[in-house]
Amino acid sequence: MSHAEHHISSIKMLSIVFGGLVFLTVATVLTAQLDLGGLNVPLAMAIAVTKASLVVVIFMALKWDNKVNAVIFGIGLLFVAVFISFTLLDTLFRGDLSNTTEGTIQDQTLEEEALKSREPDAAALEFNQIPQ
Amino acid sequence: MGDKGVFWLPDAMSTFAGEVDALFWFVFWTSTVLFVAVVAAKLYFMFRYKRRDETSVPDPVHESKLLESAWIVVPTLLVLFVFIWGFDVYLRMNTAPPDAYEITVRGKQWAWEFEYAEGVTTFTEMYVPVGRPVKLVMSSSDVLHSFFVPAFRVKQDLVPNRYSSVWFEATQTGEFQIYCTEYCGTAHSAMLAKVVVVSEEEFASWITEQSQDLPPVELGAQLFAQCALCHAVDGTTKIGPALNGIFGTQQKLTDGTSVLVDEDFILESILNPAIKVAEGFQPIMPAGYSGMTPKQLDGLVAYIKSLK
Amino acid sequence: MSESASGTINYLNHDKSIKSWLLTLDHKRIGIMYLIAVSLAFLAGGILAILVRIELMAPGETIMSADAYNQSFTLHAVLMIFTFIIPAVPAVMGNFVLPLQIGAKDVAFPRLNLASFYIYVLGAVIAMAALLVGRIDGGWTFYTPYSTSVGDGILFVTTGVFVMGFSSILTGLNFIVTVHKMRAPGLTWNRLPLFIWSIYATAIVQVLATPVIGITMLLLFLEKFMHIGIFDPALGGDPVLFQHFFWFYSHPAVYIMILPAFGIISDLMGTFSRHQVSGYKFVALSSVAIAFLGFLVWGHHMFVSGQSATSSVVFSLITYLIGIPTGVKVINWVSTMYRGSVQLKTPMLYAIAFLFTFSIGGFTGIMLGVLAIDIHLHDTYFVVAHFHYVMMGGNVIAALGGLHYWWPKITGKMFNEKLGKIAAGLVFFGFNLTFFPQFIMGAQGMPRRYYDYLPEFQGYHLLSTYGSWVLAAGLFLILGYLLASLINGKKAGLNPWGALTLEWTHTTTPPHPHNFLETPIVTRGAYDFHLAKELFATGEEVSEVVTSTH
Amino acid sequence: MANAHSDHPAHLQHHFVSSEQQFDAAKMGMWLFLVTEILLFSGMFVAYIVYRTWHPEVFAHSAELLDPFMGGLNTIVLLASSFTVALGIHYAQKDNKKGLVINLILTFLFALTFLVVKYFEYTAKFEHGVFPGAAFDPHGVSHGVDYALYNIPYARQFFSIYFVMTGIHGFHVLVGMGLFTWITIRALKGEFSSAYYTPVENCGLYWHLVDIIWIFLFPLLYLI
Repeated sequence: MSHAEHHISSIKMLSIVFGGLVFLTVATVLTAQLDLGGLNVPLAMAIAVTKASLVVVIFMALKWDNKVNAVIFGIGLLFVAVFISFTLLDTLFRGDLSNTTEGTIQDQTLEEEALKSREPDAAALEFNQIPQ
Repeated sequence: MGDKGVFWLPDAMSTFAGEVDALFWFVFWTSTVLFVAVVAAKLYFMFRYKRRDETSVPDPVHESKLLESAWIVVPTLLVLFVFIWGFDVYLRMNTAPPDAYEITVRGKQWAWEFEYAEGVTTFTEMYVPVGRPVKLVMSSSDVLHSFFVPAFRVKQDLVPNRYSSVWFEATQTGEFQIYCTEYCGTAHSAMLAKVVVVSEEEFASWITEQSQDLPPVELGAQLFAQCALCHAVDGTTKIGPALNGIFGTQQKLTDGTSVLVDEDFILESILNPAIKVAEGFQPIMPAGYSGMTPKQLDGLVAYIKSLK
Repeated sequence: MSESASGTINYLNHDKSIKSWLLTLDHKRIGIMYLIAVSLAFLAGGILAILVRIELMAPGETIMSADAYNQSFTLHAVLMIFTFIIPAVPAVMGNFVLPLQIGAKDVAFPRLNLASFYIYVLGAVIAMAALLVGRIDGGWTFYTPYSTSVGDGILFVTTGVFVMGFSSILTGLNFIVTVHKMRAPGLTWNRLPLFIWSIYATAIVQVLATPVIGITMLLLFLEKFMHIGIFDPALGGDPVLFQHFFWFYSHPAVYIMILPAFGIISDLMGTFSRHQVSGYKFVALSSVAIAFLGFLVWGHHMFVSGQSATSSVVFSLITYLIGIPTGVKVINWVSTMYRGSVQLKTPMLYAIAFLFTFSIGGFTGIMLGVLAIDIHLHDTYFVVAHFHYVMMGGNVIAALGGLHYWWPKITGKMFNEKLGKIAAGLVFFGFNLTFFPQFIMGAQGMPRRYYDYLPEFQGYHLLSTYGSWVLAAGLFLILGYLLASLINGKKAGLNPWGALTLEWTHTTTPPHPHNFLETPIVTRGAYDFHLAKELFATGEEVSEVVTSTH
Repeated sequence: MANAHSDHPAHLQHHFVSSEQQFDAAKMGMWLFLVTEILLFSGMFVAYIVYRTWHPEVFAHSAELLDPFMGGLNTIVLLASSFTVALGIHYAQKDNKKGLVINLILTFLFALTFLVVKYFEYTAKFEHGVFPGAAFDPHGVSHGVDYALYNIPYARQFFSIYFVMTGIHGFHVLVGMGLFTWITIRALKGEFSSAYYTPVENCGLYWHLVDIIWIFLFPLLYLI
């Protein structure tokens, strides 16, 4: 029955990966202090994905594991992606037709108040008027 | 009524109701034809290939690739056609014309409130002019509700803290049923109202007549329409206690104490219904009525006071 | 192998102590314990359904108050969905049949299997405890903010659903591993019985979707008791987001409910037509495809909720992608009978009834998927009828077929065939009488979850209530003759239906505690009747346990 | 492993044909379980992403209240625990009982450290009224930070998500500590060897996943 010996990761390799993970953690904390404009979020996520991949591939030994397990893990991630992206299809496009408004009533009130405090005369926003 | 309708769908009373119906009937008849075909084939095979010889072991049938693909391709084309058609109608149903007459609709447990730009508010009846697009800007003051007029084929959820809207253009005058179709509590099924479709002239005169100032008791009587679901004025017990003749009496409460029914108590019961609950009743009255203006509250108190 | 032992020792009689049942690791006994628990849940949910139908015989108060009605329909739904339909076929028949059909001695993790039974019982008890606390209305969908504003009963129901979710996950996980790792030699994926394929697809959905109802229930719970503001609009939360969370599980969950039914129907069609199931590969793989696509369409429950039109359009389009493989499945089941040798025993009657009711459920599903039509039909009785045609007309009718089919193997006794046919007729007639009128009144505008209604709908409601009585009569008749068969039923043969799957050809009736006396070696597909002509050569019932298929 | 079947080792359950089959089945079961864990957390990630896309500035502002140093420290603590678990499995495969036990104990201690740091983070927030839910009412000044500045609309959502996410994660850490206690006792009894170390392997997989979740929580909540 037995076809292959179980893979044994060497201490050296595990140590190198651990070192890399610590390095990436320090890197993500430091880069987050810089103002990179729109790049901060993608960079932090890229580092997180790299770290997670190292843990999955080496520490969890998925590289040497049965392929089925990799497929299972991949399917799990795929469905997280489905959950996120399909929900965003709604929340990012809320109010794209006139049957719903984009913002909440609370947001509109806040906006009105902000306008009023800045320029009392400009606050003639009708209650019924829904900003599109 | 006018919306009893024929078999299956009620009569179409809005401009796009006919389009929805055409689509409905197309899918309905296509489905019926396919369904009858499947059932007929099933019944035929059942009897034609009935086991007559216990030893018979039929050989597998070689599947025809052409037939298999036809089963996939034809329905795919059919549903794509239906999808595009449905999408087209949906877009128009959800895009109100810019010149539509606007009415603000508020849903609350368990009443509808229709507020017109002219400062008029109604509760059990929504008047709209015929042949003119009407857009309802809706929100809920407590939980989810859903505004549904079968005759117009419109439906839209009312979400608290958010405006949603429907629009329609009525094609005939008459009265049509409004339902709440999102479950909203004890009296969900009683959260009904009517759309009254009238001619442009009638609508104009109705709105002028309504916008005059009313004496407090009459204003209260009008507002009471939204209370009448739970509170009777003829002594019968509904979801809540009857309100006639209670002014000035002592009311027993669930905590064993009793309280004098005066203006303050009535007002408190409207604003904070859960604090003092009449004996024998559940504390289910919603707090959603606290949003009324002081003038409206005064009117309501005056009306309840006047009930004998 | 000693032949003498095989006839006497079986999983039912080898140890009769109560402890040996309650602590059993045997998948067959666990299956039976599930059968009893699930039947009780069905009975409880059914009684509530009857009460709801009686209340609706006339407008206004008939037998109960609005609050009692609202709680009845809510509890009816919660019990039927979470404690009955979801575990019914996978946990009862999956448990009993799956290891037998793949030639395994047990599921991969027997202890986990027993644990998941007790977790299920615990969850069901917690959910029912809500009855004592009261005020659990709002329907099984728990939409916020209503659900967070009503009484504490919701605490028990959400906790119960949360707990039962673990049971469902563990069962699914167990089955996936079992199918992957425990198949008998020679049982390739192309030879698997279609019941296994469908249970496998179901298990995938159970594992992927159920955790999300867990987190949803947890958040709902925190929303109610800590006001965390994720779903409650009064605090800046978004109730529509709750609906996304809820339907991400609950739409795939309807595939947890219907996919196993597909498997049963495939087995019944093949066996009773004594014919290769038409389009085997398509039927097998489409179950898995439907399971995956089932995750991409949840938003079709939300066309009028206020979600963006963009997402409505995408969800509507993908909904059709599921309709097509499902439709082709129906055609394949029908064409399995073509040039077959059809025997109309009770289980097959249920399969035939299924084709009728499920097709109606499917076609009306297409209607509800059309954006413009759904706006009119949404939240009306049309949806109620569609749902019951798929769930009851699909799952329950198929489950009854499966129960009759495997009853001789499970108990070793035959039921009364004549009563079986009468009951099948009653169930079919009663079911259609109950739910078909609901399509019409729904299309006319009768909203769902209504305690009171306008008098013009009374005729339909009356028909529906009468139908529910016929349906109940049929179900009680089944209960009666099945119980009677335990006492005075004819002893069942090894393979009374002449099936080719391993539970019929390689085990005794009832099966041995370890299922197989020697590991079966499989050399043909589950429906390759033409390769097994020798089994049927005498025209007698197949009565010998085969030790290898050639 | 090859001759495991013939001499039928004690750990082999009757319904499996071989140790190999049992090991593969257990491991596959574990991976499936990990997928359910990922899906469980995905709900919180969805809530986070939705509210972040709606109110990016509120989330960026609220995140300032969290201390990236503490979060970073905890990240390294968890990474170290992942490392020791991997080492533990390495030693189990090499039949080195001592190495296995030491690494399991180290893992347990790292997990404990993580929770202690978390405890200090939580209490520092609670002191200033930063609670999940209804009690949310940031006030007071400490270390030059005026908490009242964070009492803005939708900050409640950020902190609710923060507490629920880290709370569920912390619960998983707690469960992990229980598992490692159990595994350490079994290891001390000498139950594991290169021929049978499935529970160590599976607990390790679970622990790595807890680590991975944190790898994502850290930048999402503390940094961006």
